[in-house]
Amino acid sequence: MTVQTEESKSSNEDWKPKIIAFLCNWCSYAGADLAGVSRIQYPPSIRIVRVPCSGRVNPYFIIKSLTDGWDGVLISGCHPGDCHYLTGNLVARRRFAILNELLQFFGIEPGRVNFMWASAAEGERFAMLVRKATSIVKKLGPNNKFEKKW
Amino acid sequence: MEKVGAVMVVGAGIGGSQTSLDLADSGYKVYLIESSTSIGGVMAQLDKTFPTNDCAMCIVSPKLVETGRHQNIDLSINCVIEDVSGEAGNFIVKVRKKSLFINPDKCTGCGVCGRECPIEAIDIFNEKLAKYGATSVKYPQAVPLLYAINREVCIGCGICYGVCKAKAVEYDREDEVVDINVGAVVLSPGFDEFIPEEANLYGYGKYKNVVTSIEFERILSASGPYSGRVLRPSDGDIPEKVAFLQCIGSRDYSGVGKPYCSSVCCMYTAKEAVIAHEHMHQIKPTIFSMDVRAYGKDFDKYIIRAQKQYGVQYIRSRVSSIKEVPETKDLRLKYETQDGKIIEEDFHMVVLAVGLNPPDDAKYLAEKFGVELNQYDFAKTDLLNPVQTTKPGIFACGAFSSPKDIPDTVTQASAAAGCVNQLLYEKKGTLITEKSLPPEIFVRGQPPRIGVFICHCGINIGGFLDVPEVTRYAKTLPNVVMSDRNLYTCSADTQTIIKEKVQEYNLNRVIVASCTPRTHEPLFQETIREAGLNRYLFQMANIRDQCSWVHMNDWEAATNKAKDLVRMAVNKARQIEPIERIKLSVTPKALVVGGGISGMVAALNFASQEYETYLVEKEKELGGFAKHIYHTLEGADIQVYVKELIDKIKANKNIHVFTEAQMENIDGYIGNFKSSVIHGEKKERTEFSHGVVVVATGAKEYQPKEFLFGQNENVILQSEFERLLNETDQIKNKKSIVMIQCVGSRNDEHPYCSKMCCAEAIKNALLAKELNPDLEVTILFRDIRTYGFKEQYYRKAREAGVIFIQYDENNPPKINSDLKVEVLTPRNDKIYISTDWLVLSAGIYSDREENEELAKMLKIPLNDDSFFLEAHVKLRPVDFATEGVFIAGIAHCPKTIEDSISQANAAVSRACTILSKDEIEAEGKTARIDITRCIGCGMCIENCAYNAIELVDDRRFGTVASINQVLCKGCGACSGNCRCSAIDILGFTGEQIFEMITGRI
Amino acid sequence: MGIDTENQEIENNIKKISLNLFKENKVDLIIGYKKGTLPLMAQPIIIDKEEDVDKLVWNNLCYVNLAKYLVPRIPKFVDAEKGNLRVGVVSKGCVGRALIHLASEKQLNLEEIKIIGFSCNGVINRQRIEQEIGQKEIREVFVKDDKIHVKGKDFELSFPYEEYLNELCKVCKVKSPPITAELSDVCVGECQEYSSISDDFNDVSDFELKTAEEKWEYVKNSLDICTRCYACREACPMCYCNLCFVDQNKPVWFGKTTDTSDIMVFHLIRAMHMAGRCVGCGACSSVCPVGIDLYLINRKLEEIVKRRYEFTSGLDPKILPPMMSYEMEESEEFMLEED
Amino acid sequence: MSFEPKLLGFLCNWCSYAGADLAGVSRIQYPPNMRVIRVMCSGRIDPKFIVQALELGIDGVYVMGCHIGDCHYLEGNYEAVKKYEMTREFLKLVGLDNRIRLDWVSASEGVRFGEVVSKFVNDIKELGPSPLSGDSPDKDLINKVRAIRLAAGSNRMRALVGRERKITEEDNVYGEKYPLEKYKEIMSQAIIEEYERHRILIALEDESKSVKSLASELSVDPSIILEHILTLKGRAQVDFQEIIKNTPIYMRRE
Repeated sequence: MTVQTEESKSSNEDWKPKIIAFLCNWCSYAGADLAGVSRIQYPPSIRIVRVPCSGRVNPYFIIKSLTDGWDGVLISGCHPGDCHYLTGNLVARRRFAILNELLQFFGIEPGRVNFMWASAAEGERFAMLVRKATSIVKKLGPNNKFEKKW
Repeated sequence: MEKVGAVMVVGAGIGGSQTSLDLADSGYKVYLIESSTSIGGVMAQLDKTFPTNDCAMCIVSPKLVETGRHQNIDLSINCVIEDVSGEAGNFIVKVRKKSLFINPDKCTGCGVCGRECPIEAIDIFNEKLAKYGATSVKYPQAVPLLYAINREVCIGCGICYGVCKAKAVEYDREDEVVDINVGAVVLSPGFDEFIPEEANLYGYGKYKNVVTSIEFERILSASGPYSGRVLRPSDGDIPEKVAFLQCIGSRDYSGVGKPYCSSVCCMYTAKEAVIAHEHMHQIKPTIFSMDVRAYGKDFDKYIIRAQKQYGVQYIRSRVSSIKEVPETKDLRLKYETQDGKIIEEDFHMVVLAVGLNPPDDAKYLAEKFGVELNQYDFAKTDLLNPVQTTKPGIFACGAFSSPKDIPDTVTQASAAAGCVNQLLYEKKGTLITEKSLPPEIFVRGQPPRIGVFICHCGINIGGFLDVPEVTRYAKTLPNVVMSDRNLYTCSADTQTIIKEKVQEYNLNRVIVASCTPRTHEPLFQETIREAGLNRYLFQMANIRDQCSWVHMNDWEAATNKAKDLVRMAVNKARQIEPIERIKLSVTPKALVVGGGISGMVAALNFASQEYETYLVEKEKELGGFAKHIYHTLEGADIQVYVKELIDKIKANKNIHVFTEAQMENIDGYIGNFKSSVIHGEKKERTEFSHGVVVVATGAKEYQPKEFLFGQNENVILQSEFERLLNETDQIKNKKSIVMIQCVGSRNDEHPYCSKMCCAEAIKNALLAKELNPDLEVTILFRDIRTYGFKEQYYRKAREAGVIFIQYDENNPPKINSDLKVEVLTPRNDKIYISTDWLVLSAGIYSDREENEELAKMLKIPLNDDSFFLEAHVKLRPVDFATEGVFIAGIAHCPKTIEDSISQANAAVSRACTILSKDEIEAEGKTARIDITRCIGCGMCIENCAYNAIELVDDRRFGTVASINQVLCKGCGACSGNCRCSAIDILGFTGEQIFEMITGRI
Repeated sequence: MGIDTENQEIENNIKKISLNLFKENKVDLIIGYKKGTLPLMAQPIIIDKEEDVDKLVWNNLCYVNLAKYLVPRIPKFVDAEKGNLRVGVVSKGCVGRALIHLASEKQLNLEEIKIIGFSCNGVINRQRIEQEIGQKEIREVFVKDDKIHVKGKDFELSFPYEEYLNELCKVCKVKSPPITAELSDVCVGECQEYSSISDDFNDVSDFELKTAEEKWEYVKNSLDICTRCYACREACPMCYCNLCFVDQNKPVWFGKTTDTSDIMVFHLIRAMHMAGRCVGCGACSSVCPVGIDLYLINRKLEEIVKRRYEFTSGLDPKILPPMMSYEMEESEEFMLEED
Repeated sequence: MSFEPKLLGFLCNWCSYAGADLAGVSRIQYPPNMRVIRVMCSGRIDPKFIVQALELGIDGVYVMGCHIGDCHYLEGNYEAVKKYEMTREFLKLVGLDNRIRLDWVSASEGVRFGEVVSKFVNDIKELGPSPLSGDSPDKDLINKVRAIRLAAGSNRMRALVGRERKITEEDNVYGEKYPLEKYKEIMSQAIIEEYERHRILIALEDESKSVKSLASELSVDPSIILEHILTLKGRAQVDFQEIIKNTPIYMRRE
């Protein structure tokens, strides 16, 4: 298990949050590529995991990411109606809505886990939202709620 | 002359691409010839598309990428047709492939030359709103992603040669002229929009804030120059009041524009207004239009939603003049409202909905291919087969034959492919080469031996992060036996290096850390397959588009991120398993449900390709809805046509006709359907198997409840009126006829337009006037929707003296017992017209009970107007989400007879992509169920959009879910919700993603 | 009239219905409650002949959700010749809801079930009474005119009935088993048609006023003593997976230790699995050996799906539970948007 | 006391510097206003050097090289001419073009060196002090000259001026001579564009602004400012910040 030493985490201003991003292959992953092609700069805080559809993202991935020491989780899919698999994102939206409420009910700060839509043509929107998510997580500070005592 | 099993498709817009894919999937060699430097045509320029507001790029780029790399499609860009000879079945076409001055085999599309070029040329793709280098790519997601040098603006300074590390720039590269031998040609060069510049119409070209609709499309586009923010070109502010002017260059008899209607401007203008408001809520769009021609499926609902939800305001009037207010650069519009007041109103921006002209090279292509053009310089096509040009063996699809929207273009594209099938079906599969691949090495059970190839991509990666350090780091990861770096991993020579390394280190997993898998994964998968490894033993880490390019000025962070991404890829690679693609047999027979025109055309097309076809018709005889129609507006004789079709079907040995028949049930799936039908008075039962299904069950004519229909025998329907005109001469002694449009359409019960009633009304009015010149004919209408070339008949009717009065939907005309019609005109004064016959233009409606039964059997959905719901409005208009089932005719939505014929041919072509193969390969990365964990709760079934899962009883584990690998698309919506993680998606299994989340050293 | 007379009346009613179910051979066996061997609990019993009918009992200690006995983890009631046996289930409101919800998840076939319904007057919060009495041995418990009387060797205490009910029973809106048009023959006894339920959930909204830190602390402290014995999982009718996510090993998603983070994760995921499925019977809290009360979490589960999707579990087998359905337009207020 | 201009001279080592030495050896007197920087060849002079000198308040800059054909490095002075012409066109935008001069002085022309230097000093005297000299030069002009310096140094201009001679006099990569006037047109168009773009970048340095406020500050038509903003956004040098009452505000990206 990863017990990250104290000082590497908490020195605040230059601390860079580490966010895992689950991007749907057809829209959001393509949007991230377009941000690259148009050289739109955004903070190097996210690590992208490609999934076939936002519908594939199981709550286990999200909660495992939080417990494993990632400081934030970002899930992005196609706008409703654009989904390559017709309804994958609609199924995902309902699951995220319920999961998000439960996470906050248990006391996980709002903004730790973020859900968004980004289409294949919205490179700039993707970069803007990554910037926003990074700044939110930066304000929340390192995610040490799930640190194991032993 | 010997027929050739190859086809040339001229023009690679959405139409050309769809035709090529259909033909290539059906086993023909396709030569796709594109005049510009990238495929995608006008659709690639669009931001969103009506009526679903889908993002155009999201839905078209997967299709373009597929066209770009399809094994049977030989794509050549920047070409000109030089000469054509030969006849149907065997043409020889001389094509000049103009040089791009860049070697397509070497260019990796990295874009360094475009950025360093000192010249700034006008970017035509972005409609002159932006600039790009003399060396440029048409748009960032272009397919093929090749840079080209634009010779007119290039000063020949040689800088691009200097910066190009792939040494792809060759200034002395010659044009290539090649003779291509094909059996048929499909012309799909698209259209060019009307440019109001010459006539300085409405100040375009003079006033900065007057833009055309295609320019506004680029302004709206998120990947456009304004990145999706609606700004005024004069000062970059956000315009609050935006005016849209319809019919610019269309329905124009002054000789400046074109007399026909361009069919699509009403809809794209509504969409642009909606999307503008959606982007910037302060924008209040106002549309100045004559008729609003929203005739297609779900179009009327779109217009109503635009008004209600997005605050779009429609003003029914033509703007007379536009003046620019000098200081603010706003625009003062002068127009007259319906009740006669003259109004001057200032707007911040004006968008001209420009019409569609024939492509600039229409005359050139027509002359080369020997096809005739009609009076408007569009391709002349057969009245009853809109894709057949005047020359046999040469077909036309899309806007080249008449202005049309994307769904109709895609339908016609498949229809053209359907007609080519009929011509060249014997030669199917003769010219395509199956690649010979070495046997796959058995890797299951071996410990993972991973090879990592890190890419410099010239300076695109190497210039912004420490590639050698990442390579060193990769070597230290567990199970990695070899890692090295190369300048361009996707170049041809590096492919051979990869194959050598696979042999040398006997790798069983390969990782490439370079650019995006969306475009390059198939290329590398093919390479490792040629080295004997299963395609899926491959993983990519995107360290360019999602790392080096977006963290250009943070060397250290980019390097660390690249290391993380490579490690995550290695962790996932350890968990990958080889995946076999399931192969499925195909029964080369077809079932057509419904014996109207669509059903008969489809059955005949199947039969002419020697596919055994079963045609099931509910009534006693064939003919369907069109039985009581005599002519079309354009004059084609339907009675003769229907009789011919019926005789041909009866004479054709390949077609088994079942009349008075009802489908008992249809089960099985694509390629392997088993069905039974109850037919004849004696209710006999016949069973048969088939590979595909075409649904052509048609629809019904609306029987009005209003306007005293049924109580007064002088109140008749258009169909009855047409019979009286053609078979009796009662019209001679009639003095006045009144027609009422939109009876039973565009109301709450049927909120859609039935598309054909305006044409029927005008046809009958012209015929009545012809038979009895001094007859008084009055048509009471809400919108006259004679789109496309039908506009000329609307003008003919007015010239013949037919009176058109517009009525408002909230107070429709009233009729009393002695046939006196009272109507309130737009200037709200009441007038009374006495009439001998009151003719009602009744629409088309679909019966839910009848459709529901078939829909259940085939697991296909109905929309809320009870018409069948196709897989995708834009890009798969004749397919259903359930594979192997296709739709044709008015069962899909109300349409004219020629549209139904096109859709029938299109359905056959789509079906042939399945029937032409003796076995089809299912998608590899599908779902897989672990039945020891499954508890049969049915959650996954509800989440699956493709009905690929069903509950079965297992001897040991009780009711468990089971997945039909053929129908499963691998989206994972089922696995996302599965509580006991019983479902996994091959290629994205829980373990693989677990490793990517946690594997941290 | 007093609680005990109510109980008596309910009990007689149950016996009468069960008797003629056997007489008319409508069921092969009946699941109900019988007097518990320990004073503070009633035990489930499965009877298959008329003679045992009078063993059935109803007092306010029947916390077990009898629907649990019909889900496959425990072998189904199958007879060699007769095939699936027809089962009568003594059903208070939440047991009825559980049966209907399990039917919507295709776990049981309502044709084989007879819901012996009655209007439940609540279940005692035995954990609270035990804690307040402390380590003394309880000999006898009975309810008499709105008071719970607890007798031990050398003490006798009484607790006000309304106050010492299960927390969930206090706010219960579905006292008798729900019934819809198609279910009319399935339900015998007293059932009720619920179109939709009105509940202000202000207990949930009060809790949600707290800050994230306070919530985390509160939930952590209340769950910290969990020993991961999974009694709650075994008592819950909705937990019928062959292999629970905590026992899976390819991959081992979450830790099995009693470290705070593992405990929080277990309850978070279990809650996620219960969203739109929990019928609020309180069995999980009643069986917990260390006395954790999941009341607030269960209330939140009902609140989410009620507010967002107008759904309450277990009212109509035809309506799909929330995780199985979706609409094109839904509230997206939680999504990240450009500002 | 009368105005004494401060001048700067770039002298090429082989000819003009030797000419200056000869003037010294032959005791030829000329006004002491010019400070000399020796460079190996007049071709070495980068337009940035000239503009930077003016930016710092120097009243005049003199570039001297060998006569055409004498250049020790054969073509150095050819390049100097092209770069000088570009610099002049840039400076014309702010009216400082008459403060720079280019001349050829061979190693044997000691006398001529004295004459041309004194003539330059007198001409500058007539012109008067540079508006940028003195302790409080006009801030707007400073920014304009700074914009010129950055624009003259940009990749695009260096590419265009660097290849001009080869393409217009010998042949371009296609083996054709590119017509000079057309090339000049492209050059002047590029000069204006890069100048305006760099003025925008400088204007945005201290504070984010809207297109309209930039247009009034730089007195350039707003539609052109918008085009420049979009190109700069494409180069990731400028970015969108927010919208205030229908007017987007743009900020500088480093």
